[in-house]
Amino acid sequence: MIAVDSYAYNNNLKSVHPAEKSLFVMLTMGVCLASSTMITPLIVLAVMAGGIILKAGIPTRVLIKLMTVPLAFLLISMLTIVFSVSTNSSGFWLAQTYNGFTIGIRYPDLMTAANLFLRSLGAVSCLYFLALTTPLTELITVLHKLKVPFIITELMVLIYRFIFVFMETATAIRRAQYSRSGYISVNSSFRSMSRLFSALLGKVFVKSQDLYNSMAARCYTGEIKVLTKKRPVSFKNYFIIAVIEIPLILLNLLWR
Amino acid sequence: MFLRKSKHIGLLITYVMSIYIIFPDDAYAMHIMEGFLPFNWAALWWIVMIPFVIAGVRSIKKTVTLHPNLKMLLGMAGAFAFVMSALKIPSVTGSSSHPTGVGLGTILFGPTAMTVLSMIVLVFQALLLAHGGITTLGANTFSMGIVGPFVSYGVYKGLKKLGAPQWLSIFMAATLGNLMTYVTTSIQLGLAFPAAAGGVTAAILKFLGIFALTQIPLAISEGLLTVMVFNILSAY
Amino acid sequence: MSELILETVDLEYSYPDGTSALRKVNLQVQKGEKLAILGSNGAGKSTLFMHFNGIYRPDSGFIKYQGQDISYKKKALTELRKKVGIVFQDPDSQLFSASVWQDISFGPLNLGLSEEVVTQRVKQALLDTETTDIEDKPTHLLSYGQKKRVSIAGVLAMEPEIIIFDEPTAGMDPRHAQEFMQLLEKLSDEGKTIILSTHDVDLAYSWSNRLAIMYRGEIIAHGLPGELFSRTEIVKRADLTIPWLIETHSELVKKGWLPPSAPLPKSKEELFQNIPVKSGQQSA
Amino acid sequence: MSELILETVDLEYSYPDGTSALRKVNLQVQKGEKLAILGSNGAGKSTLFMHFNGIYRPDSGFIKYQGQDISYKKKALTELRKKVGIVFQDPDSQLFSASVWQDISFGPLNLGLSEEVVTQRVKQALLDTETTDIEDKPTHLLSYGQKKRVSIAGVLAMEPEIIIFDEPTAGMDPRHAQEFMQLLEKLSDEGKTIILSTHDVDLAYSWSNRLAIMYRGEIIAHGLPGELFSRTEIVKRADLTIPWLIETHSELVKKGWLPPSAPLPKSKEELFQNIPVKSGQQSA
Repeated sequence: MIAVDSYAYNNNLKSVHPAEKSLFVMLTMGVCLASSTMITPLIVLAVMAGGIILKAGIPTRVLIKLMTVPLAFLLISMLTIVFSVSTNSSGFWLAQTYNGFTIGIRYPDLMTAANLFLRSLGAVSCLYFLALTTPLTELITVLHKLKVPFIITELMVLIYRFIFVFMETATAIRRAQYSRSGYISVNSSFRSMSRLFSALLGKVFVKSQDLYNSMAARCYTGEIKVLTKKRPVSFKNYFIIAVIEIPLILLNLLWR
Repeated sequence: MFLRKSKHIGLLITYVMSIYIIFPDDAYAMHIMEGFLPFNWAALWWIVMIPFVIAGVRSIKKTVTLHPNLKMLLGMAGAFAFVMSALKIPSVTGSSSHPTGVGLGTILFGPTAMTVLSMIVLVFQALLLAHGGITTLGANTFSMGIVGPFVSYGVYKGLKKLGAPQWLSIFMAATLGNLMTYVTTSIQLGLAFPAAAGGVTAAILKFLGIFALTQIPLAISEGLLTVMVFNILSAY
Repeated sequence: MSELILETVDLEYSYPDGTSALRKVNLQVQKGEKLAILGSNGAGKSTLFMHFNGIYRPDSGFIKYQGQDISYKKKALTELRKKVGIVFQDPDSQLFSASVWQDISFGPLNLGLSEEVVTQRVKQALLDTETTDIEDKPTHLLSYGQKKRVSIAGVLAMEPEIIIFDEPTAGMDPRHAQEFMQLLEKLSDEGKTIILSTHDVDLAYSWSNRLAIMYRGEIIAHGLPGELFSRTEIVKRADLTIPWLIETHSELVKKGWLPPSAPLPKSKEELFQNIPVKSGQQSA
Repeated sequence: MSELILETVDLEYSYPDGTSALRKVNLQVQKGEKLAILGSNGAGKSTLFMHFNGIYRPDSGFIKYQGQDISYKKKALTELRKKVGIVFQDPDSQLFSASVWQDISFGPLNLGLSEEVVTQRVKQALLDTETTDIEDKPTHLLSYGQKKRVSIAGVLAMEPEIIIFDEPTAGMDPRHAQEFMQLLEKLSDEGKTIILSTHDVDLAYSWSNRLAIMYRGEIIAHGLPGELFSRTEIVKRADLTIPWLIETHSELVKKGWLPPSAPLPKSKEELFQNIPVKSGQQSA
C-alpha cells in the first residue's frame, strides 16, 4: 500500500542489523549536513544511491521517483532564497527594475541555494537508504535500545500497525463514496470528506476499545512488551562504516 | 497613473499564478525536507523540542496509568492523524491539499498529547512517505506539534470563555492552528537563511509571502472541515 | 431478456505493485437478469466490480454500457455511477454518515437534486428496504442486518439500473440471509439487473439464472447454473464445492431412485418432491 | 470426558447503557469437549465469551473455573487468562503489531517467561498454525486467512487449556474454512477444550459434540447436536435453520427409505452411505 514500506520488507539488506544501518545513515547524514564543500554531498549521494540500487537491489526507477518527492519544496524554497525584492537596485547580480522595485538575484544567495540543493539531496538519499532497507518495527527496536521513553516506542508500534488498518478502511469508504457520486463538486467534496473523517474517527474509538479487550485477554499488564527476532551483529559492517565515514570526515575538516 | 496601477496588478497576477503552478497539489511540501536546515539549526530545534516532548510524555503517562485503554486510543488517534494527512482535502479555492489535523486532535486530546503524537506521525511521514525528515524533525515538530496545538488550544479555550459559539471556536482553533504552523515554518526558514540584503526579517517576509498565498485558503478549508466533522460527531 | 446492458471485452488489470488481478475477462450481462459470480477470496470479483462503475480503469480492454464504451470523463462517470450502483461487502465502510436518513440522502444530494426530490427518493428507498422505522437512528447502533439494508437503501436512492452486490450474505445469520434474498427477489421483479458475487455455492446455485466462475482473475466458466455445477473439474479447480442439492440429487440418481433424466432441483422443496415414497409405506 | 472445566451460574449482565445482554446464563463446559454456541448476530455470544476470562464482570451470578469461582484480582485474572484464550472475530482488532513475531511473543512475555522460553513458544505456535513461512512478513501484507492464523498463534503461544473462537469462519471461503476446521481438529486432538460461536448451522452440527443455542442473551437450549436440531420450534425461535444433512435425512425417513431408528448422519459421506441402492439397479 505504501511503496517504501513494501521495499523495507523485500530487499537484500533486510537481514542486516538495524543498528548498523541506523548508525551508518546517521553518521553520513551528519557529515553531509556539516560539510562546507559541495563535494561531500555529491559523494554521499553516490554512496547511498549505490547502496540502495546495487546492495539492496531496489529498482533505479523507484529511487528516482522518490528523489522527486521533495523537489517541489526544494524548488519553491530555493527560488524564495535566490530572488529578492528591494527598493535599492545595488548589489544585484542579475536584476530587473519595475517602478522603483528591483527584483533579482544576489550572488551570495545563489551560492547558498546551490549549496542547499546538493546538501538536501545528499541527506534525503541517506533517509531513503534507511527507509528502503529497514522495516519500521526494527527501527523501533533500535529506539528502544537507545532508551527513548517506553511510551513513545509503544505508541509507535500501535501507530505503525493501525496506519495500515485505517488506510484500508479509508480507501474502502472513499470507494463507496465515489460510487455514490461523492467528490463531484466542491460541496459534495466537503460533505464526503467530513463524513469520511468522522466515520474514521468513530472507528478509532470503537476499535481502540476492542483492541484493549483483546490485549487484556492476552494478559496485558499496562506495558506492551514484545520480543523481536535477533539479527546477527557483523563486525565487518562496522569496519565498512568506518572506511566510508573517516575519509568523509577528513574531507570536511580539510576543506575549510 | 492608470498604466502603472495596471502594471502592478499584472505583476501581482503573474506572481500569484506562477506560485499556483509551481506549487504542487500537496502541501506536504510544507514540512521542511530532510537536510534542508544547516547542522546548527537542525540541532537547535531538536533541543527546543525535547522539553516539550518530555512534558508530553509525562502527561500521557499520567493519563495512561489511570485509564490503561487510553494508550490504544492514542495509538489509533496517531494512526488516524497519519491517514488523514495522507488524504487530499478539498479547498475553498477548488484545489486540494492535506489537512494537518492539528485543530481536531488538540480539541480531542489536548495540546501536550498532540506534541508526542505529532512527533511520531512526522517520523512516519518521513520514513514512509518521504515528507519531512529526521534532521528536520525538531523544527517540524516545533511548528506542527507545539506551536500549532498550543495556538489551537489557546484560541479554542479563549473563545469559549468569551462565550463564542461552539462552531466559531472550533473554526478559529483549526484555522489558526493550521496557519500558525506555517507561519512558524516560514520563521524557521527565514532564521536559517537570512537574505544577503535585509537579513532575517527580509527572508521571513519572503517565505511568509509565498506560503501565505497558498496556505490561507487551505487553513480556512481545514477550519470548515473541522467544524463539519465536529457537527457530525456531536450528532452521534 | 436478451438485451445486452453491460459487457466487458478482454479486460486486463494489474495492481500498482504489479500483481495481475484480471486477465482477459469477457462477460456479458443481460438486462434484467440475475447473474452470480462465484469464486474464492482473491479471485478478482471485487476488482471486476470496481471496473463496472469506473472506479478502476483497465490496463487494456473495454467496458461497454448499453453498447457504448464507458468514458472516464468526470461527467460521463457521474452518469455511469448513477446507473450502476454497488453495494459493498462491509456495511461499515459503506455507512459513513451519522444517521440513516443522512446516509441514504448522500448519493441524491451529490447529484444536485432538489430537496423535495431527495426527500422523495430517501423515503422510497426506506420503504423498499423496510427501514422506515429506523430512519432517525444513528448508523453505529444498527444491527448487522439493518446496516446491510440501509447500505442497500443508499444505493437504491440513486435509482440505478444495475445493482451489484459484493458478498451480500457474508456474516449474516440464516434468517437475515433469507430476508435479504427476498429483497433481492423484489428488486429483480421490479426489473433491476442484479449481479452478485459470493463464495456460497448453495446460494449462487439456487438464486441465479446465470453463473460465472472466477479463478485467479479469469472467468473460467460461465453458463446456466445447473450445467456449470455438473462439470466437477471446473468447480474443484476454482476451490469451490458442489451445492448439496446437486450432490444429493446425483446420489439419488446413482442409487437408482431418480431417472438420470430428472431435472436438477432448484430448491430443497423441489428435491424433496422428487424423492418417491417407498411402496407399501405411507407418507406421514 | 466428563470433568467440568468451566461453568457459569445464573450469569446476568447489562451494558453500561442499560440494555440487558445476558440473562440467567447457565452453561457447563466439559474438559476436552467441542462446544458450539449457535445464535444469530447480537444474541450475546461475544459478551458471554468476555466473561469467560474476566474481561467483563457479571452484574450477578458466577463463573467457575475448575470448580472455583473466578476472582477479579490482578494476579488471579492473569492466571485465568493464561488458561482461557480468546481468538476474536476481527484479526485487525487483535493484532497490535506489524511484526508477526512480536505479536505472538506478547502473550507469553506477559506471563513473565524468560526470553528463551518465549522464543521457543513463538516458534512452536508458528509451527502449529503453519505460519512459519510468513514470520518475517508485516501484518499488513498478510491475507485475511493468514492474519487469522497469526491471531490464533498469539493465543496458542500462551498454551491455554480452553480456546474460544468468536465466529471463526465468518468471511472465509469454503477452502479456507475447511483448512481452518482441520486446525481446530488438530487442537482438539491435542486435548484442548474448544468453544466456538457461529451462525453456520451446518458447521456447528458437523463439528461440535455439544451445542448450545443462544437467543437474546439467553441459552434457550443445550445438548447433543442431533437432539437439538430435531426440536424444530427452538431452531426457528432462535432465527436459525436446520442443517441440510438432518433435513434430507428426515425426508428419507419420512419417505420410508430409512428406518426411524437410523442414526443421524454427521457428514455427507455418512448420509450417502445410508441411502440404499434401488433393488435391480447397479451402483455405478
